[in-house]
Amino acid sequence: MIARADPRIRVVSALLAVAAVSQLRTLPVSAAAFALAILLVIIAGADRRLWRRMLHVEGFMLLLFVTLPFTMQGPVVATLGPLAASSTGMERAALIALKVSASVLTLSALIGDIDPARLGATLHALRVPERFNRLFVMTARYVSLIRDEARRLSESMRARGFRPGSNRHTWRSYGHLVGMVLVRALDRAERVEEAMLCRGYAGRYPYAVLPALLRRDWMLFASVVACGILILAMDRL
Amino acid sequence: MTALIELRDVTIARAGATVLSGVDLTLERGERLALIGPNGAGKTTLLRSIVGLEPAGGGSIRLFGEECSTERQFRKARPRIGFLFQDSDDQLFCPTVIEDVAFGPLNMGCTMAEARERGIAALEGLGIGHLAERISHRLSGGEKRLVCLAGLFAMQPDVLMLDEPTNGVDVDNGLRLRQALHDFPGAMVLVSHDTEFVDELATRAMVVRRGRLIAAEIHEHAHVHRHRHVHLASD
Amino acid sequence: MTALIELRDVTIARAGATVLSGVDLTLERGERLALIGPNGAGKTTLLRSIVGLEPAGGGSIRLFGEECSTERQFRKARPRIGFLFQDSDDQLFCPTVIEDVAFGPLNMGCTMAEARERGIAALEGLGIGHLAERISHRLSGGEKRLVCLAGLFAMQPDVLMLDEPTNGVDVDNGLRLRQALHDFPGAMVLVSHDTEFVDELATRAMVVRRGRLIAAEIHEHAHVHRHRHVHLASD
Amino acid sequence: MAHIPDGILSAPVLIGGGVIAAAGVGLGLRHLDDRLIPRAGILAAAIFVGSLISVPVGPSSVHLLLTGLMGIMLGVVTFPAVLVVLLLQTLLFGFGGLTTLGVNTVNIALPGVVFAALLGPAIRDAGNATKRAVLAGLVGALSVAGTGLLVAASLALSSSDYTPVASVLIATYVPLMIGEAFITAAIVGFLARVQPDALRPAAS
Ligand SMILES: Nc1ncnc2c1ncn2[C@@H]1O[C@H](COP(=O)(O)OP(=O)(O)OP(=O)(O)O)[C@@H](O)[C@H]1O
Ligand SMILES: Nc1ncnc2c1ncn2[C@@H]1O[C@H](COP(=O)(O)OP(=O)(O)OP(=O)(O)O)[C@@H](O)[C@H]1O
Ligand SMILES: [Mg+2]
Ligand SMILES: [Mg+2]
Repeated sequence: MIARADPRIRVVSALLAVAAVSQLRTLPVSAAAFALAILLVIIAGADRRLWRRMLHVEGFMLLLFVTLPFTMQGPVVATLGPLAASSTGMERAALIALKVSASVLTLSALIGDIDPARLGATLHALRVPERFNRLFVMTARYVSLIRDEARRLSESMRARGFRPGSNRHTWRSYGHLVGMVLVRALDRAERVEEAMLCRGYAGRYPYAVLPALLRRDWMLFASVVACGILILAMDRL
Repeated sequence: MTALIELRDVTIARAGATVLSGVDLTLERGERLALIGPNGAGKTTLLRSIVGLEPAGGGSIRLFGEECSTERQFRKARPRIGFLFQDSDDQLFCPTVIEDVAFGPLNMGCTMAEARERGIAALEGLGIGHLAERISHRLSGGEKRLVCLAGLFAMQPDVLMLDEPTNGVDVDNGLRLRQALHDFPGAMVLVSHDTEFVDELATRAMVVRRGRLIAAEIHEHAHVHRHRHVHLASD
Repeated sequence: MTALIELRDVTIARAGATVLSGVDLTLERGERLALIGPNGAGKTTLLRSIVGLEPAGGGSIRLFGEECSTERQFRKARPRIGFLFQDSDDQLFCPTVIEDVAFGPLNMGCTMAEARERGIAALEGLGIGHLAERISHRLSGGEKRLVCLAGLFAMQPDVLMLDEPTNGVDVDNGLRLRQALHDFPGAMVLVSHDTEFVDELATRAMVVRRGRLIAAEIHEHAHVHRHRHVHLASD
Repeated sequence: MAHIPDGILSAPVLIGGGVIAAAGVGLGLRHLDDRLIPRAGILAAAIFVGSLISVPVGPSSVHLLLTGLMGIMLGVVTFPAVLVVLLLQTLLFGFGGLTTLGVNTVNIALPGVVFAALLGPAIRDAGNATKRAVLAGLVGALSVAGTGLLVAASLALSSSDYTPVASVLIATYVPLMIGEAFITAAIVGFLARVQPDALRPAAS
């Protein structure tokens, strides 16, 4: 049902839902939000990759989870050598974990399966500034192409016996690799611009026209907004 | 009747070095002109300067009877010349195939509906209508080549300029491509290292060599070859 | 004496789809094995899995008598196998030619001075010593191909694996390349669509077709061809 | 390392970041005329790809940020380019970070733009390779340090509970500074030899 919804609605709903979650302050409501997010993922049809994404934590998030229990003041619940873990600190770490996970799940459920290369018309319809939108579309179009180029270059390095280590040869070689990727990217940029000129481009980028919104789309929007308002209200009362 | 493309005594330099000089070239309606020559001779450079991407240093370029020297003048002529680039990845810049194919017609002032219709027609003409909604950069090399060509056909150009159209195309897609080019009613300038392809399609040939463009002839005669051949052991 | 390369019942998948299965291949010292087959048959994939860039799904790969399955094991064998990629642009990444050619020897533990010396020697062996200080990115297609090959020769490998070595190479550079390969004392695996080149160089051939690797024979006999040829008008 | 997910920062920090980011992106877009969009977009894609490479530094390895380099090559267009890259990461990798897009854009782009504007002219005019390498390395290292400080500040401003974490966090940026300095120097050296034009901001 979500996969068939209008991409405009999905993007706006995701933004509102995540904004609401980010402002939660209490543990039980955050847990409820997390449960709602799981429900949403199930409705959307869970993707196996999603659970891997959940395990991906940024370095400093890990730092946050590890240090918060020991650095925040409060009743001590456990000691680890000279360190004392407070219950307030542990609650705070749990709160953050729930909110971050709920956000990641919500985003995955609502917009995780949209191909960035197809977002041009959607962002255009959402009145995103024209130049920014074209920059976005162009970048999305070329990321995979350039990634493949970079992959093949680094494979050629491996095939010639390269092994990375902490030394100048490695840093210089990686510098060459990224430098070559950039130089080739610049060449390509020039030729792409020429290809556009050759097909009569005169500064007006044509976007596909999106179909009108259906009742189904508005219902999705309304339910996401209602959930957002509900959890925020519960949180503050 | 005026020639479609007419170059008189054109000189072209790249990065300061003269690549071609004294180039005379005329393309008449219905002609299929092959340009052949070694690597780095300047074939691609010549095609680029015909559509004004590479400024000519001297001489005159007339497209469809009109003198072209400024970007403005070239811009008017470009939609009538479909230029297939040597590398397909440079030419497919829209996310989906149909958007890419409709890009030319849209620039020529078609409405979105008309442009899509012309795009679909061009794709179907090449037998690849089923690719319309695909993401363009996830196609195979041969499919990309055909989509680029469909993008040109959708503009309904008077002249096609093809820079190594058979590059990276496998047998099946190659057959479709040849058929489509055979059926194209307009004139054509063709760069290719694939002699069989050139022999089959071209009506006239010129050779780019040592900075010059020289007329060539296409003969037909029999040869006796003696060489080693690879056969499947089970043959 | 053990074989240089020995594949037993190897299966290779790419992006989930099986490309090759039940592959048996043995390369002995002094052999020049040609792999031929249509676009997308899996020739490049097979070469990549021999050096461990594409993990084999099943079967065993032995290089120089040692079983290879982990990245570590392949890493030890790679400097002894010079792999020429299908696209030269994917292989040249250092700013100047000499740096690129010296990259392999540097990885093998040579000092900078030794590596440069071996690089210069390899370039001169191919008759392109004059390119040493050029920016690698700005070479012509044929020159790039020869520089890539020099980068492999500088590692003094026991086996060369060449993926379409004559791609985009013009006549003059093609002659140098053939000569250098003729003179190379080690063994060779050769992928090419250029039948003349294969016929001239290979001692044995195999065909990749419909997911299988099949032995082939090389015959010699005469043919009569009839086709159209392009001649310079002045010839 | 510089990417703050949703659900951590307070509303004032989110809004403040959003406002500064909007100003920076707006400025960048004004410098980005039609002809420059392919160049900026494809460069942004290349830098995005470059930043996926993990470089060994001592016992650990770091992912590059390359924002100093972006500043040198793109000037103020770095703001929209970083925003595009973050948006793509959100969509492609599902790390989250939709509400923090503004803050993250500022944290990542601002130091690169500032240090490249200060040292860029000297890099382009540098007479010898060593001087150029040192300056480029400096831009790389300072941009990373700036990003580290801004990330720490975003956390500390959101809640005083985060202050201890924020100070530990800055220490974790040191290896990245080292790696980034060497790599930026190497890339700038490469570009100066192969394509010196590339060191001029896309918008000029
Ligand atoms: N971007 C460039 N900048 C400067 N010089 C260039 C550039 N591209 C090509 N050249 C030079 O211009 C000359 C002609 O190149 P061109 O690409 O037109 O050759 P070509 O005949 O198309 O060769 P090929 O068969 O390899 O495609 C070559 O000498 C080449 O070195
Ligand atoms: N990067 C890739 N990801 C997924 N599949 C791929 C990739 N590259 C190639 N393939 C698939 O693997 C198969 C074998 O490709 P391969 O490149 O080995 O063919 P090849 O015999 O070398 O063809 P060619 O003569 O065109 O070089 C093809 O069906 C192709 O679609
Ligand atoms: Mg060419
Ligand atoms: Mg291949």
